[in-house]
Amino acid sequence: MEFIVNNFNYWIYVILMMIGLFAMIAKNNLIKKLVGMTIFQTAIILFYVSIGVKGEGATIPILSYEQVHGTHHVEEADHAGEDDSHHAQADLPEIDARTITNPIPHVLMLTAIVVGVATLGVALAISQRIFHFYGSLDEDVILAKIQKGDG
Amino acid sequence: MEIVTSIIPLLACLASLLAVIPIVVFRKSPNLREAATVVAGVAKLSLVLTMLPGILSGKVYEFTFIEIIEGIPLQFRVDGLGMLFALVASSLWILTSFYAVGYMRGLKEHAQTRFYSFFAISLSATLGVAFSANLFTLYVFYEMLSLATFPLVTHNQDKEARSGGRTYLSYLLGTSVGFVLPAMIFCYVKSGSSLSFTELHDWSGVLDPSAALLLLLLFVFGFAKAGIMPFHSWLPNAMVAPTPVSALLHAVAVVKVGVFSVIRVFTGVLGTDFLSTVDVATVVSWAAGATVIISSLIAMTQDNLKRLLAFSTVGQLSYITLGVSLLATQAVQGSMLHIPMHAFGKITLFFCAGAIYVATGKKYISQMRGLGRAMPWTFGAFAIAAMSVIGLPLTGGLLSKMYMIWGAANAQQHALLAVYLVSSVLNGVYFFPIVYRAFLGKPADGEMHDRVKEAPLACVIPLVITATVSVLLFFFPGVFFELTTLMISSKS
Amino acid sequence: MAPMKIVALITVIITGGLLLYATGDFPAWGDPLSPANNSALSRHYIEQSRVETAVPNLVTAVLADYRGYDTMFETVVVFVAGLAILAVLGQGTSRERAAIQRSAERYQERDMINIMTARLIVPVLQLFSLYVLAHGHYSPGGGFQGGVMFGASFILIALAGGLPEALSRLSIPGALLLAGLGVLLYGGTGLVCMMLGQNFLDYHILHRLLPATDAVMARYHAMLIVEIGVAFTVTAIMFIIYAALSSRGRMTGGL
Amino acid sequence: MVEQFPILIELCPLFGAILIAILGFRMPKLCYPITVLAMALSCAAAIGTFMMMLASPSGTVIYDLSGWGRVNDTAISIEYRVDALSALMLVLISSVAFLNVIYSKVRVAQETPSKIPHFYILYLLLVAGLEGITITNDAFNLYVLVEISSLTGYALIAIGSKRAVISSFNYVIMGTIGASFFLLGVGYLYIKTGTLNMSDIRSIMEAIPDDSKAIKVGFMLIMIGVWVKMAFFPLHGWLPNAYAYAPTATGALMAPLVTKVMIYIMIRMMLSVFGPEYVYETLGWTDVVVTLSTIAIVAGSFFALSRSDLRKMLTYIIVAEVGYMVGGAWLANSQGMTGAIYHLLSDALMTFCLFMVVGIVVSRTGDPKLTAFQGLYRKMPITMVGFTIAALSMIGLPPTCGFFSKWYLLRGGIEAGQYHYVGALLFSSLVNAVLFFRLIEMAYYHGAHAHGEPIRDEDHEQYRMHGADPDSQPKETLANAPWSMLGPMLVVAIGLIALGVFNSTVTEWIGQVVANLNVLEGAN
Amino acid sequence: MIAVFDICILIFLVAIAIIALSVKDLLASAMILGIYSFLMCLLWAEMGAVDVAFTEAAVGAGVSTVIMIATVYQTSRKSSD
Repeated sequence: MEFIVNNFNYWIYVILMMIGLFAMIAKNNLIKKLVGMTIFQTAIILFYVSIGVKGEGATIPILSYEQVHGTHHVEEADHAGEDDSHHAQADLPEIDARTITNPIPHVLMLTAIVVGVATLGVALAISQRIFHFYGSLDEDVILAKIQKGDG
Repeated sequence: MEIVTSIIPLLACLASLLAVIPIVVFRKSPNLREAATVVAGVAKLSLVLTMLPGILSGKVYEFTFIEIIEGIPLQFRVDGLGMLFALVASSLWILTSFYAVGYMRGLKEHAQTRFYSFFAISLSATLGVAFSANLFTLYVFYEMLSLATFPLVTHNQDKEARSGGRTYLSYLLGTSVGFVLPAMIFCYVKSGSSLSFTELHDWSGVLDPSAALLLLLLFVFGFAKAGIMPFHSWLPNAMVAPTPVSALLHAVAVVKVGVFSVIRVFTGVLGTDFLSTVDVATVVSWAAGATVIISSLIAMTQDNLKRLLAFSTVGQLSYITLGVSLLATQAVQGSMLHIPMHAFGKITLFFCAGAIYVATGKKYISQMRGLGRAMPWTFGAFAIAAMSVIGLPLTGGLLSKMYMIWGAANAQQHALLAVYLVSSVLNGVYFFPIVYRAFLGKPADGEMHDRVKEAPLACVIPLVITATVSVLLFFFPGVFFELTTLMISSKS
Repeated sequence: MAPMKIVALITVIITGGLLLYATGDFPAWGDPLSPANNSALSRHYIEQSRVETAVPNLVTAVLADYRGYDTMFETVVVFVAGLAILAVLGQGTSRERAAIQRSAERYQERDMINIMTARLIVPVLQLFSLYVLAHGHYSPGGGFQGGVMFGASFILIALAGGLPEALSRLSIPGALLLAGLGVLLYGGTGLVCMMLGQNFLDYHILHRLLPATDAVMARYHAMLIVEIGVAFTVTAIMFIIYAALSSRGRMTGGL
Repeated sequence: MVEQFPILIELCPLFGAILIAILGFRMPKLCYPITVLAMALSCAAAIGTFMMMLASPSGTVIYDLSGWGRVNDTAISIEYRVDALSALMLVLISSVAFLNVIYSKVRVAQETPSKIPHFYILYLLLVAGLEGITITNDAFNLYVLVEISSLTGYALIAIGSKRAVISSFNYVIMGTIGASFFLLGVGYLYIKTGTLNMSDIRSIMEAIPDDSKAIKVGFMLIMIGVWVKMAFFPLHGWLPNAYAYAPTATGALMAPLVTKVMIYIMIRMMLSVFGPEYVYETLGWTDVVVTLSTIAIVAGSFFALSRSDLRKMLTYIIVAEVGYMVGGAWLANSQGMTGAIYHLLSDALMTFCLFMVVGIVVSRTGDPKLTAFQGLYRKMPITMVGFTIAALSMIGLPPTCGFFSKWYLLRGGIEAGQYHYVGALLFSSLVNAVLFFRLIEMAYYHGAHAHGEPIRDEDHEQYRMHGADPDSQPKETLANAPWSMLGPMLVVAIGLIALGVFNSTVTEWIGQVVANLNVLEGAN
Repeated sequence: MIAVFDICILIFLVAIAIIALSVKDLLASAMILGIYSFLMCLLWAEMGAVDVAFTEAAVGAGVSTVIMIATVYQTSRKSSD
């Protein structure tokens, strides 16, 4: 069980990614290729998110009010000024990095999701254009038309 | 050996390149344009001549532009062999210029400006090769020459010219890029970043015999301008060019650049001493020997005069390669001497072929029966030049051939010695019938040579001069002889 | 297309095998002491960002400040996507336009229920998206999520009332302007930092411009500014993407 | 302001794009001047950065975004790092992009009249992406920038003809696979090192045992990713159609730069992230990759031979040239790497020049086939001068830069004993010779009067030299292209020769980058 | 416990991915992809990646699905495979 839990995420991400990759290469329909592409990209995101997980005791990467501002009042902290920021640090409660999920993969994956949807949008636009020109989204049909047209 | 840093080699090389500017500027007035060519030729020859006394007294002129790759400068260095070649090329350019004027005007050729421009560029490249101080510089000018002569070869622009040009370029570029370039880099890597002719040739311990053989073959076949079979067929194909081009480039500049490079490889790059220790040069000797015999045999079957001359050239070039590959001192000296001797002889023959074409429009030997009586000067010169090429007494050709035979005997290569002798006979077999028929034969049915006159003076005078020089070289080979001796002695 | 399938299968098997082979070398899933989780970088973000930026949501802090440059390009990616789609689909010829007009007619009769529901949902959605945007420092969310939701509200209008209905509220040129302004807001914030003599996107110097802030709070507020920029762009581009794709670039009809 | 040069390279095109987005749709006339200005400034900033790099004692310039700097020797925000390699690439990219804007003004107005603002915005952002790739020192930022350049690239290709759209779709699929593999590879590095800064990855990796499977697979993924994106031979399928059918300006920008930038990423990853010891010794793949590149060169050359479409032919040459550079980089010696980097520069310029020439020819003759070149020497002499120089460089004849890059690559190949690679290089040079001399001959002689034609009048000849043939197409279509097209082309053609003549200076700069390779060789 | 939940979702994800790729109706495929995204988002939220999950819900399940359906409407619903 331990072994499975430790690696299951990584196995599944590989499987999902391969499903997506297979669809991207082998599927005939352009939209299906894009469905595969989406699965492919989310699989990578799953991989990244899995990197940042820290066991069951860890919380989400958002600190509590006390952790940020200490036990002081907000006004005091705000008026502390530039030089006192180190001073304020002393009053802050200790944070155990092990209890907070690693934020870096999350940040990266936010960007990756955006890139994914951007790519998907552009690809969909291109496939609409292809449909407009060739009247089909099936690669076979399109290739046949190209061959006929270009001799 | 005293080294003089001097800009003269550069100027000599540039003289013809700069001449392109006035040639193009004066494209509308043929007289000025051709005057520019001649002036540049004279300037070039005199620049070369100014270095001659120095060279003879044992000096070496050097000029370095920039270091182009680590350890390899673009550098000129004039030594005996370079001087010899430069002297031949630049003096013949002047004569060819006159001849070209006569020829081109006689035939009312098109695109003459292009012709003269590229002609001048070719000469620069030739001198560049002659003066190169290292293999890299030589390679650069070698390629420049291939490219600059391409428009000349394809001058006629018809289908034949284009296919000839295609063969020409594919053979020359293919071999130089495919063989010489890797061989050169191999040398560079193995020698520890140097390609200079004076620094290389200490190869013992670096190259084993098989590597040396491979390198040697890459170089010898890579410099396809030397025309060793099977990389010779560009030469007959290039005969589609106008005759002045054939004359200068394919009897003098281009092919001699080929053998010059081969001599450089033997003497400057791999070194005769090293080669004699590994005993691989005989492979080249046999290839050259075979080329000599085969080309002579092919020449006998030719009816087109220029093609015949082309195959004769292939054979004569292989003499030089054969001579240098024997590695014996006399043979090497003989092959160096053969450069000017053959140059003067062969250019005369081409001039004659051109003169015949200008005067009568005939290209084939079978049409030339009895023509000698109508054109005595031309065919007289032809006879003398043929003698020189065969190597008969009273012509310069005898001297160089004698040295090569002497070398072959010294090197105990009796079979190769036989090659020289047999081929001389063959040369005689294909040249004499031409002369004989021209003077004594009867014109073929219905052909009349009554109205035939000599070609324009601009054509005839140069060929008479070159024929005379061929004879004079027998009596006064002094300068050339000294230059080659200089090379031999500096080596040993 | 059987050969393609075989090629794909072989590729997939080899790649999958490689990846599975490498998983054996990974630290255990959820290990807080794995190199990635216990790196100096990660610890710095978790422990120091509260001091350096005063933003509780670590993801926002890293996204908008430490890796703010990445996020600017993320915004640019969105911007590029919108423009790319417009460029690819382009303006149709008049004949195409007529054809789509005919096929679009069947969408003309809108369902009353849809429209009324949309009218109810849209304000709530927009308000919530503003909350998501503004509260991104303290809770999940931020410019990107808020922007998507705001864009979605326009998409909802288009779905319910037809694309022209939505376009009358946010035209394509207007949306492009908004998108440009969004990137400008982000890049401009960075540029202002540069003009004040610091490196690009080094927000702390902005305390000279923002009243009543110190270096830390300048970062805090600047992050909000750039998040608003992100939201502008994302709102506009999400709507553009939908508008272009649902009408094949003709901006008429709609689903 | 001086130390802000690195970021200005990036910001000029970015803000140019924003400006066009805000103003350009209302005033399309402004698009072109804004783009030219942005590119010129970017180019100036790139040169400034180059100067900074030269002046800096360590040979590198670090620019820290967000101003966090390093804490405990860990980069906590994204940073720029400019060394000789990236500085050269930056100058190359920005100057090619700048010249291409000028060159393509006429063509953009002809080919995509309704999409001028779109075109220029995407163009600027593509350039920004490419420049960012070469300057950033953050592996994930690199991915984002790769995606920016890809997305803009997809769109710029897809606004072309009918065929361009379908090839663009293939490009999307292949590009996404490539970029995702790269991202995954970065993830594998991250999981083992916990950082994304490339210099930090390198220093942390030194402590990781060499036989780490994750690192090995991560390296493999990154390599496959960039190989897909650079069209390394078996993965090249998307490239020829995409570049051949793209609009002229797009082709002229993307063909020289995009594959080269991907090769830059490969070299950067090999040298700066994984380190030569790891790549060449621990992995021991050099023989395999060099063999692959040999195949790529030979195959690319064969395909190029069989094409009758001009741009198709050039695109297959690009495929072969990618083989040159991958092979050179994997020869595992400093000569090969120097050759690869030098070829990166020279090949970019050669390809650029050729694509510009082909763009001019196709736009003037309207014929995309090789036959378009027939008789062009008389009709478009200036264009043909540029073409000849670029062709000579492609073949590799001195003194053009193509010769010297081949020189270094061959030297590296011989030193490494990879003779099949040497053979492939020579073979490809010969194929290029055949390809280009076929064109030169066609351009030079076709339609020319052969020897023996009645016209021998000298004056007539002059007329023919400079004017159009009376019996050929009408003069106005075949007159020389406008100077806005010819000028940039000539500049690049001169650049080809200049780069060749000053090759030792350039390789001296590159020397710093490959210095650690020398150390490696010394250790052996 | 949470690990079991995790494993269930993961297995479910694989199944849904395969279904999304095998249905011949593209509209259905797009919808199923939306479900896939939602499951993914659930999984990420469970893993502590709340921001990523939020984004995926808004983008992957929302906008992506909508634009995919829009494209299916604009082109053709049938797929040969």
